[in-house]
Amino acid sequence: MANDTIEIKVCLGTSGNAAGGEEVLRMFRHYIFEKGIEARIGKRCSPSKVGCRGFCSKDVLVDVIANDSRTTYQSVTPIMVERIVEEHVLGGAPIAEWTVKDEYASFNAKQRKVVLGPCGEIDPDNIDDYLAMRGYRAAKKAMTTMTPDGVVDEVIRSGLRGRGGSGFRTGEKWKACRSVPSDTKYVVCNIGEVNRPLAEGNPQAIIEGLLIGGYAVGASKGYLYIRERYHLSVERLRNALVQARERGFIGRDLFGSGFDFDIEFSFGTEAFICGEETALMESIEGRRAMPRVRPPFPAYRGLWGKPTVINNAETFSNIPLIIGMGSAWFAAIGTEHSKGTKIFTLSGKVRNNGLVEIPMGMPFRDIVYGIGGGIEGDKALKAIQVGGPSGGIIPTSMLDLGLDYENLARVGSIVGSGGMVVFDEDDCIVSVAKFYIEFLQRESCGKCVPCRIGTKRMLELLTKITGGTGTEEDLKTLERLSGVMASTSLCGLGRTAPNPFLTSFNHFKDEYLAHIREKKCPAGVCTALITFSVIADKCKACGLCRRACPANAITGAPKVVHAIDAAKCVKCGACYRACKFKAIKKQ
Amino acid sequence: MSSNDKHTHDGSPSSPLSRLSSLSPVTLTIDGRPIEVLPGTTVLAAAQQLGIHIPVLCHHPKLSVTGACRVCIVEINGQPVTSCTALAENGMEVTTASPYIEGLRKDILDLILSDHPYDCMVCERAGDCELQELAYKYQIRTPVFHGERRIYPKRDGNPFIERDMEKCILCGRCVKVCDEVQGVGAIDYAYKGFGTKICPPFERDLDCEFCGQCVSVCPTGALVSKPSLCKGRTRDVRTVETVCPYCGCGCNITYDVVKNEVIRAGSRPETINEGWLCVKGRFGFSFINSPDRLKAPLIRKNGKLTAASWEETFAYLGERLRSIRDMHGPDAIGGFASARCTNEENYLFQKMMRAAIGTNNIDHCARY
Amino acid sequence: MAEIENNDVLFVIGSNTKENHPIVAHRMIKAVRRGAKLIIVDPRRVPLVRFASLWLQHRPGTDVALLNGMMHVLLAENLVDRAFIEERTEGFTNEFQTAIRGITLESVEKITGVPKEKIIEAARIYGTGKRAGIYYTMGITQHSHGTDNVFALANLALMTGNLGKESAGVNPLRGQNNVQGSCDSGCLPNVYPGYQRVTVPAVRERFEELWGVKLSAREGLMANEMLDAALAGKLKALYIMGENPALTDPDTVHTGKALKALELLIVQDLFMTETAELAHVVLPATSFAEKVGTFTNTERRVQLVRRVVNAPGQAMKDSHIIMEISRRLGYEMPYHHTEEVFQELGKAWPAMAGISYSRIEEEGGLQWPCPTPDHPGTQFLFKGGFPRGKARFTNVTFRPSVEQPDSEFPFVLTTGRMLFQYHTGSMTRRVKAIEKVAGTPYIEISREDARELGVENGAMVKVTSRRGSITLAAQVTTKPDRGVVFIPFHYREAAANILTSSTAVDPICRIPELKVGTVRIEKA
Amino acid sequence: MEDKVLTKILNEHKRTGGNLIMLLQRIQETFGHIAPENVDWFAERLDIPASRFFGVITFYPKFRTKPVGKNTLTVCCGAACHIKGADKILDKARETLNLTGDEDTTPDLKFTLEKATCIGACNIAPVVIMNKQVHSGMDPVKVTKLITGYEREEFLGYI
Repeated sequence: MANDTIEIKVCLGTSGNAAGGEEVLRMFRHYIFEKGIEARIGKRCSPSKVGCRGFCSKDVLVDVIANDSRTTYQSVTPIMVERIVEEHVLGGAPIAEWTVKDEYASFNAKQRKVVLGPCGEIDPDNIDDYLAMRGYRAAKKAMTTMTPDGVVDEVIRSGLRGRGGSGFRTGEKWKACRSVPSDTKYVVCNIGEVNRPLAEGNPQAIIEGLLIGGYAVGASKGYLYIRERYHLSVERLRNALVQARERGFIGRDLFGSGFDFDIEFSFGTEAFICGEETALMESIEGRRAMPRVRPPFPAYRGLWGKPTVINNAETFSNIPLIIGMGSAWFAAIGTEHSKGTKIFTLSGKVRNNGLVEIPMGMPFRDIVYGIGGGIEGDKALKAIQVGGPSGGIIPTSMLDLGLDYENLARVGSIVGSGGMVVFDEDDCIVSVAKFYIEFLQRESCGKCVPCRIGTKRMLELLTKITGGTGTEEDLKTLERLSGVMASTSLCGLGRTAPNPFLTSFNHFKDEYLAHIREKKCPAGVCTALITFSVIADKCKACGLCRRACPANAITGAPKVVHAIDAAKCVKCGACYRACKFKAIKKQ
Repeated sequence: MSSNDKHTHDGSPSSPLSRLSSLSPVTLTIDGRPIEVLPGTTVLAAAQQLGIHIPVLCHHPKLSVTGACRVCIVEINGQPVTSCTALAENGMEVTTASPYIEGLRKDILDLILSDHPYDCMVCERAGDCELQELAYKYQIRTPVFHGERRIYPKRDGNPFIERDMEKCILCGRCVKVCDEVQGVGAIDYAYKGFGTKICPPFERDLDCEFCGQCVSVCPTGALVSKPSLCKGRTRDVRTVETVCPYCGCGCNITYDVVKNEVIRAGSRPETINEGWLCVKGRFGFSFINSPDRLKAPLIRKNGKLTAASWEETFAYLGERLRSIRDMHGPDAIGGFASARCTNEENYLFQKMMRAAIGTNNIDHCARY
Repeated sequence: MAEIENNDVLFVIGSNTKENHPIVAHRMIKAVRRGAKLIIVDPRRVPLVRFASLWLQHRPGTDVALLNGMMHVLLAENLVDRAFIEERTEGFTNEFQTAIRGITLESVEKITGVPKEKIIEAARIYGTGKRAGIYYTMGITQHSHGTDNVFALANLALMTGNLGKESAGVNPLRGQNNVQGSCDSGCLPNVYPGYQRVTVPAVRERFEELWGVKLSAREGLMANEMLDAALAGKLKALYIMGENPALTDPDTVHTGKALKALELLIVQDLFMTETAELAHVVLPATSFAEKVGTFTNTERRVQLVRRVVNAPGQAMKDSHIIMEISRRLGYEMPYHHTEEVFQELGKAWPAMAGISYSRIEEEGGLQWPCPTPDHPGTQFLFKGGFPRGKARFTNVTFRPSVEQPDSEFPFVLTTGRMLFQYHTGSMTRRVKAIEKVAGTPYIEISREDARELGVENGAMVKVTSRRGSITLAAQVTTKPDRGVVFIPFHYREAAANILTSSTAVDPICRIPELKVGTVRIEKA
Repeated sequence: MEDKVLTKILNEHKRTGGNLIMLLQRIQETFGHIAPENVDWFAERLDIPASRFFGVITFYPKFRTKPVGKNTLTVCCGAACHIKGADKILDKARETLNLTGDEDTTPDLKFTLEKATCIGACNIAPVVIMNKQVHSGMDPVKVTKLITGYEREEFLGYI
């Protein structure tokens, strides 16, 4: 970047936004303008917004690039802006105490930011930023130098697999769709919740990917399917579409190739099942998102009965890279059967929650302890849940497993669209499984029997177990139920719905049995199975717990050791949290 | 607006896959028996051609495919697949009733029954219920799975159709028949997940054409005809086939008769009306047993219609008609035949007018 | 009926098929789902409109103008089937063509109220259809120019070669279960069974031989003529079997007077109908469920009616009653069972000769003509040719309906049926469930008119014509256009036919103009 | 008056060739909720059975048939938020808003509380959305402050 400009990049993804990034950016503009900074230092200053940089727990992140050196500030608030402008921009001296710490480096070190790369660098609302980094070159290359079949072959050679649920080979899907003769075809980009950072950070890449996809399969209409509730994503995509249209990247006779392409929004409304592609099509057609029977597959008979390719935004974002840099470049990343990178939202009990992109095959240990910076509060890692609600639970013993499609399938999980939640010793695995089943039960569309009734029965049984009335027979019933659901459900949701139970039961059988045989919740989560009591020799009779108790279950007086009346206790844990002397025992 | 919004899927189960493949027949093996079928044939249909029975609940031969109940599951090349949705392909190896498959089927039925009232003893459809039949066949006495059941108040005020949604297994046949065949769409799926329910908009009372097609396709006791309630069990019923007395469509009707009373109307699927009826045909039969029926001849005496014997009536009529004919000529007498009487009666009527009375003054209300 | 499914164009005019022939409508819907184009011509937004590609909402009684307008487009855009016209029709003369070409679409638009673009589109759809079928009912026939309407439809079909092949043609849908059969059986004043004219000596001789008696050579009177004759004192006795003219015939006041003028009125029915109440002798008959016989449906399919239950009380089979009366008149008709009568019909009319009860049992219904026991029946008529050799174009010009709205009677009234009730309701109104949902008479009024009249949905209104007035509930809907109202004729308590005219009739077939009258509406 | 607004929506719907979901979104945007009378109005004019509208409305939790509050507070209950205490935030919000039983809207129509399955902001869990603004790293105390701030129509932050 030119040396005569000072760039200030404010992280303004959903996370930066939530942390007050808009205000931070406004303050930068305000000070730079008010104090006539540009004139005083003789350089241009360009404060701009950029997409998510991933390190969301320390938002708002602000990069100041001056004299070829980049300084990243963390947790910036509007009141800090004036000093940054004064001391750093004007004075040339970065404020060390506010800059990111080592953890930021280690957070980034193991990542391979291929798709996310531009997200923290370019202004998502400015197509010129995208063009400056070779944007739309891939589309041009495809349309002017490659045949549609050539594009399909290139994608097949790259080994790219769908970044959504089942990990189907993208190129093969395209090939099938391409092979069906039809006057009308569609390409659909599903922008799910985990794709939001892409839509917010680099919307043009999604559009370019969709464009290339349309060219490859012979579709002249593309849909951006997005929940209307993702306001920021919608806004940025809308803006991106307008700009792309203005520059002639969408419309008629693109790049002089004779290929016409138009993109439209289709606004869905929240429903987890819309991640299933046939349900998604129902939603685009304006109906209840109940999955259709397959076959026919969408590639043969999709939207309005026409051949349709559906991929998610991450998949499409990979396309310009594959076409632009070549399939060989892409295939060099990852493992033998799982190529490229995968984006995850790392959340839960790790220190660094955030958005991460890793090369396929990276061991979980590197993700949790390297990128994630270990477990919060130095507690012990218990398990990692990957692949969204219907994914599986991976125990500590499998920390060295490489994350790719095959390995996850082997342990009963899926890559899914990219959720990764880390649990520590304080989390009860039965409750976690119950949580996911409850979620899936709520999101089941209700069409087929195994999923509609099966998830309900599973939830009831798990509730029984966490409530302390479960039996070993119930575990057998759960297993039997899981078998029926996995093999007979209509769509992926129902087929994978038993995963949270099956994988957790596989790896944490003892914990289940403790709930059943000993009526104990080892993690101290299941309220029906825990008791609170005062450890007499630790109690300082301060009265904090007594005042915190909503049920008046605690007796005691100043200087009199307190006691909890088990009959009155509602097990809310208020006393446990209130006690400063660790004198309340939970077991 | 896409036309799809107005009326849903075209209802044809054929897929472009089948249209793409050449029209040469497909050969597959079902339970070890080879069979050749046309491309686009489902595995279920192929099995039926071989006379192999696969249980179904949501499938209906005249409606589009749903694939919701999953009981028609079979093993295709080792994988469990619903046979109503799978299209026959060359070289397929299908097993319809391995212990594995039968086990899955039983568990699915078990799940359905875990959310179904156990009141078969008072259910109108007992003995004529597809779910009961399968529960019996698979010997499900006490379900393995059990838990909360959906409980709904019954409060539909319409006079034709009783809707007991607790017995509904959400097969969707009623929704499809209402939309695809009848073109009404009075009911649809509402809510989702375990709470999914088929109901009229905003759970109002059913307000539709009341053709009762939904009742005729319902596999359980969820939809039954109100006028027929408690009028008699299937076992006591005698069925008679005849033709509907209403409009000119000439629908075939099968009446269920108990003693001397028609209690229910239905129709066979292979008739010109394909088994479908309208509200008049399906529910409009009770006039036959109406207490208002004329039961004796009446002659006006002193300005009042008074009951008379047939002998007296015929004698009177013979005398009166003869005297009018003799006095004013045959053309002073006229006759209206009826578009609601049989061909034979009309033939006799005109023959009487022409041959016995001697006039061509005969007409009927074809013009109204 | 099954062939409806294979139409690629369905031209439905003057037929509320979905309500009056629900089962036919199923097939139409199926055809639409398979991609057929459905054109509906109706002054009301009938339920089938939901499935239509095009709906022409014309003013009641302007069918001829509309159809001629369509033909004008067909000629102008050369969408006519020259080969068919050449080979199988006559009368496609210069004169005929000039008349059609002389019409302007602007004038058609003015008469019918249908934008000309829609007329052009309808003509194009119909003209380019490969298997275009026309379906109509009383909406076409019950006019003072009903015959003209039918001629115009025939012209339309002939011009495009849509006659005498599968899934095409001009198809009237019969309103009552056995209208077809009662016509076939000879219940018409001018023909014997099988449409054989009473005035043709050779025909008459054949029937005299068959029946063993001398027959009258004079054509008889049509139903409405009989009523006029009764009023004039010329007709003294009337024997009515299973009909209720007191409610169905136009201008019921007039009908009532005529029936009361009779010396002898014999009514044979299931119930004490409005007509039976006026009778001198009432004969309790049996319903279709209590006897054996045949019905012939709208597609000429002869089907078996079977005995389901026993008749109540002393109710007697209609055939017995007729045979008994005939005997008392000195003419014996000794039949032992019903099929003997049917066999005699076959002897009288060769088209039925090949049908027997046992064949119907085995094969299901059979469509006549079916002349021999091995004949499969005939799915559609005029395949090889038309009975008169070549089909004839008949030049028809638009004639307005007799009554036109004016300041005194500003609304056009059109009458008809609705789904739940049947005819005069003597059957359906005795079904409790049906009464519950459709037990009250109503008049359909457009929103705009209702607003102007200050009438709310459900409010009572008084409807008055030149003949009389009735009071009934207003149903404010989007069905009829402004200025048009609709009343179903099923209800005795607000009999639509009190309002209708008995003098406005078609000059040829004497059908009354029940589809267009004028009324005024006031709040009741 | 309302007829005019509805007609405008209808015309726009016909012009843009949108689907039922988009139409319902538009109705909800305009009126805050989807009233049965409005469904009947559109069903009649579009010749789409009202049952289909109802089916769609009840499938997607976003659609409401009863009036909603001026402010909508959405608590994300996805997995990441869940393990970081979304339940407690939800309970606290219900308590602060005085909502009992199945109610989700305050009687004064100021607030509507809803649950979201997962809004995809797992990396900043737990989150809530007030109207369109996402708030990250929530806890029961912050949610009370957020609600009170909006109640007084002068939310300044979690001071």
